[in-house]
Amino acid sequence: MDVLYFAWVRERIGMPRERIETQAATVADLVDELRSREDRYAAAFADLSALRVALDQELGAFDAPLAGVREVAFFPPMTGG
Amino acid sequence: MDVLYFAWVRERIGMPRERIETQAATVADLVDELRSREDRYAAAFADLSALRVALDQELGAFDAPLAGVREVAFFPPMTGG
Amino acid sequence: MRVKVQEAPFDVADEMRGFGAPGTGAIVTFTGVVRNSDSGNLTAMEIEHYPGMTEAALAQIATRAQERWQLGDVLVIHRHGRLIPGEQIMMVATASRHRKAAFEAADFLMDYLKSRAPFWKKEITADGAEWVAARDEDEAALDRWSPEL
Amino acid sequence: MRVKVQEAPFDVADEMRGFGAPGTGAIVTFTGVVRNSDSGNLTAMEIEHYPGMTEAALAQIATRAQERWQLGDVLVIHRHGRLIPGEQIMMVATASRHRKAAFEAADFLMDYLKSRAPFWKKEITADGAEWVAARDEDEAALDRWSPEL
Repeated sequence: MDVLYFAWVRERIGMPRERIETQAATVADLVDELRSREDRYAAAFADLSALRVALDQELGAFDAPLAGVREVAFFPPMTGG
Repeated sequence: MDVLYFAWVRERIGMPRERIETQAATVADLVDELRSREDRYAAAFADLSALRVALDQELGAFDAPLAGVREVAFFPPMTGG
Repeated sequence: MRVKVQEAPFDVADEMRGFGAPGTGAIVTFTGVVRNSDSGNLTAMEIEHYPGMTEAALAQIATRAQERWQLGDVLVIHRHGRLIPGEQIMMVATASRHRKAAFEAADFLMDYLKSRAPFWKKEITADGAEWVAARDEDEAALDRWSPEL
Repeated sequence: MRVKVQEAPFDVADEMRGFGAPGTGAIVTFTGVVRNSDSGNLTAMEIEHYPGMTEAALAQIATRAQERWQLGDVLVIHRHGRLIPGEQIMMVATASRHRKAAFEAADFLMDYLKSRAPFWKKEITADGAEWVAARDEDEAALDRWSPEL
């Protein structure tokens, strides 16, 4: 699964994307898995209310299932316009 | 006093403006005076609710006094934009 | 603030050159176009106005917008004379720091222009000519901006 | 309908050439400009985006506007990369028969662009760089269009 990071999430984790093999059932499970890896992930995912997630380029929820998903992206609330 | 007519008021009366010497105290008095002149005036002023009036180029009311006013204009509701 | 009443066409790009002010973050423009009738038989639209009062009324409406919203710039252009379908009739533009003020002020200007500036439209078709009637909903739209009058 | 995501500047006049459709009576444009900070110390604004998702999100937002209002045309352009104060960031344009639909649809597009299109702004000043925080009022603005989500 491709996992993408944008804005300060990208900066905290230190890379824009990575390939992750995971058995996580939901986005929240994936987040827990990442948090336990290293401090920089724990720092990036410290406050989920400050984060948004997209599943295959559509906004989703943290309790969404990952089955069949090929690309997950984490980022702060958007500030376009 | 200069009296101006616009749009279908102008067309019904048959001229865009005229100079009128009047003792009318209010716009409504002036309208009564004009109505009694000729049929074309009576036709133009048949329904005051379909008319607007401007006194010295500011929108006004039919009961407004004419003292000191130099220019009165009659026209239908505006359709700009 | 710039207000123009003219018979000649205008070019939006030319008019917008240099529009705004230091601090402008949002610019809204509205352009009105002569729309053909539903049956497509409109030959021309003739726009009559009240020289003198027209300029004063547009300036007054633009000034009210500036009093009500923080605007870096305001532009109003309205044409008169004979126009054909597809031609631009008029435009307004507003510049502000934030989008809400720019949108609201442009919307306000349009509502007031429609019902408070001394223009009258006449539609010319092969069947004859007819004055456009004012619409109740245009007058009602002004209530949104109450207590303005 | 036209949606563009690009690093290059755009020219509003070029983009608007031929915009509209037969029957268009009203055209509204909104242009966003990089505004300097209150202290005037902004060096640049860097805009990051999510290639692929960005185009899809803008197209989806424009489609929703077309479903909700009768629009003869819709245009959305949003830039990314490094911009300096005074540069144009983005624009939307709407064409409709009547002014109300054109205004509302442009307003709707802006509200959704702000909070639902994957762009992130970073302000660069002499003192450093800082990500722009999303504003509660931008999220709240979406409620105006409920039941859209």
